[in-house]
Amino acid sequence: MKTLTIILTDGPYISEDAQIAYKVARAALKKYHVNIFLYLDAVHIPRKGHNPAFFADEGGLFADLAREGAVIRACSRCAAARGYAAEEDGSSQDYHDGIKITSLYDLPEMMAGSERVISL
Amino acid sequence: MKTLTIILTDGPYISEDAQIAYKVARAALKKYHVNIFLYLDAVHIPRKGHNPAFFADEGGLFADLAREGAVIRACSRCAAARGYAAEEDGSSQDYHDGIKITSLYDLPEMMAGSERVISL
Amino acid sequence: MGDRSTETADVYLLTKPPGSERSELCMKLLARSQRSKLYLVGDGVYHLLDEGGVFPPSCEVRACKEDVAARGVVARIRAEVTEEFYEILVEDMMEGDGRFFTF
Amino acid sequence: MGDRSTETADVYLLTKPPGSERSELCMKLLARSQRSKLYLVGDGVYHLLDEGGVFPPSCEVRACKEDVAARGVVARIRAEVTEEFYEILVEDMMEGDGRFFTF
Amino acid sequence: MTVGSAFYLLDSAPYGSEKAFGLLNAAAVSIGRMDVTVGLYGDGVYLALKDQDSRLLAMPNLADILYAYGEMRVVAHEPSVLERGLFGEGLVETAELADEEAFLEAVEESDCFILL
Amino acid sequence: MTVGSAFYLLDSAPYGSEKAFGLLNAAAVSIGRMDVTVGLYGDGVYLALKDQDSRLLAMPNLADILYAYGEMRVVAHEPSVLERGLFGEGLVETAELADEEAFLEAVEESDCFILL
Repeated sequence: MKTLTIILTDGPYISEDAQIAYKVARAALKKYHVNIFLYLDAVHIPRKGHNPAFFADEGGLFADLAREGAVIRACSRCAAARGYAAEEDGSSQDYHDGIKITSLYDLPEMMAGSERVISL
Repeated sequence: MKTLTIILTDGPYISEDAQIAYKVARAALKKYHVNIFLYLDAVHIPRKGHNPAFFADEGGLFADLAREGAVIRACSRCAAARGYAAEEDGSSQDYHDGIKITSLYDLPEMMAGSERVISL
Repeated sequence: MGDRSTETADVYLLTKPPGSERSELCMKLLARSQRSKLYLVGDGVYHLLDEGGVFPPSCEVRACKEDVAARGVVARIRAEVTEEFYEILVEDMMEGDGRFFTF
Repeated sequence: MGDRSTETADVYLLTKPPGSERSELCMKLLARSQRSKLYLVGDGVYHLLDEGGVFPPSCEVRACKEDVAARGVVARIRAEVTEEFYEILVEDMMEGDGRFFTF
Repeated sequence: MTVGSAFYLLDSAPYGSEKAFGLLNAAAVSIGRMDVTVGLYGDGVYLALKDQDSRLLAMPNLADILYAYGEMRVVAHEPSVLERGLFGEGLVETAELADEEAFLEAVEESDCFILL
Repeated sequence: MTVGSAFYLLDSAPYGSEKAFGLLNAAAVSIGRMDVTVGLYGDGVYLALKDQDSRLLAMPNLADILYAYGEMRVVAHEPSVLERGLFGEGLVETAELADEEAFLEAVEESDCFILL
């Protein structure tokens, strides 16, 4: 199975990038393996408890992607800076299930195993 | 006493804006009243537990400003969207003490009582 | 979608509006391509308002329907505005053997 | 700082690099001002590399020392690069009776 | 002298970022407390395109906000409109076109200038 | 065919945003796993200015990262350097100047193109 890796850098709501990434990933998951690496402000996306008045809950959307098989990882340096602490296994009490905080070294691993890389 | 209001829209670390706002506010507090309104991604700034490896803890810096008398308020719509819930009195378990989540209507109140407004 | 040839076309995904530095870099690369497909999404759909001559005539242009509608854009260039934007993009991107760029 | 006149000068605080749309809007407004003070901070300090003639000769330019040093910028225009940047900015901004703009 | 009027400048396109929505909300809540002008500049002029329909995007219709507040003066920077080829397009009627001089004057006339 | 080389494009100035730091870190950890090129374009060319001293700003020296990784090819877009008047300035020696054609070729030669 071919693999697509998506790199995100913007946080939720402030830009359309998280929405676009979600739609690309959802379409790709029908036939392909999907990795998503959350970098810089994108580490805010998987936070539990988003309650937007006018938009879809982007944290919930990414939780759905994880359930559907996308491998979603957040950069540990960026996450720690912004106050998201990781457990031993990379999970975080702040994050939706299935989305882990991991080393930046996972990014080139994801890329090297992919046919295509999208950076948004 | 004259009043300065600072409006911030960027989150912590991703840009220098929070640092610049901190330095302006710290200088202004020596002689003036300072309001800071946190809008859009800036509602991430007062989060407790920032642990940046290479930068100053920007949440802690803003907590210092609040202790020194700055009135710091975060937009409730933006905060709720991003998962920051407010208690009855506007405080938040996620936030440093003294920084409250409040209505956007507080922004024009702050502005109307100010000699100068900076938006970063 | 089975009959669209996905071979040797370079695929460009553009989310930025006209005049932005990233759009201009995208257009520079696109102009060098023998065969290209341009996917417009987000603020990239404002490129539908570009006058003719911006894209090589051989470039296939597709735009994301919900982004076009939200912005009130009426296309001036030949382009397919489609609800199946993401499905087609993903197939072209994953199955084509040309280059792929996101801007 | 007591002897610097803060009267009727317009104060501009610029955090954006040359060529950006916001910098250009700042320069348009600055060019219309009778008396101006320009404060460069963050990526705004790259304006110190602008060739002469960009700012009106009467414009007083100050830049934030730590931002200048971090970026390795050596000023080509007449400007005061100061560690007391924020103190002077705040006094000019709060006590002057001209206009104030941030970009 | 405290602030009695505000100029809110929008220089990014709607929908692609939250800035347009945020700026319009801030301008709307300022009405009644001060004189409010919204300036559309650069990519911000795309906000004035007519017939926006954001239902499929599940976002609020941002052009509707321009219609909803009569007390909010909306000026669109004419050179930005021309550069983007929007002159022949239908534009929201409540937005008044201002040439460079008139636009900069409107900025200068306000007590404070807000850029998000 | 999976990715064997990556072109990381930096088009924003250092220090004012975290993007330069983030891009350099991502490029650095990719070395050994694939061929890595860092392209400085637009305001990204400011990263190549010599004698950066970020101690007062309490941030890492970003130009030092360019020196630290010999396996990382760094190309600076010459037209961007010229436009910003940096041609006469001291530039980091590990950055090679590439004209438009050479720069675009370097982009096209890589298996993937990363913009933060």
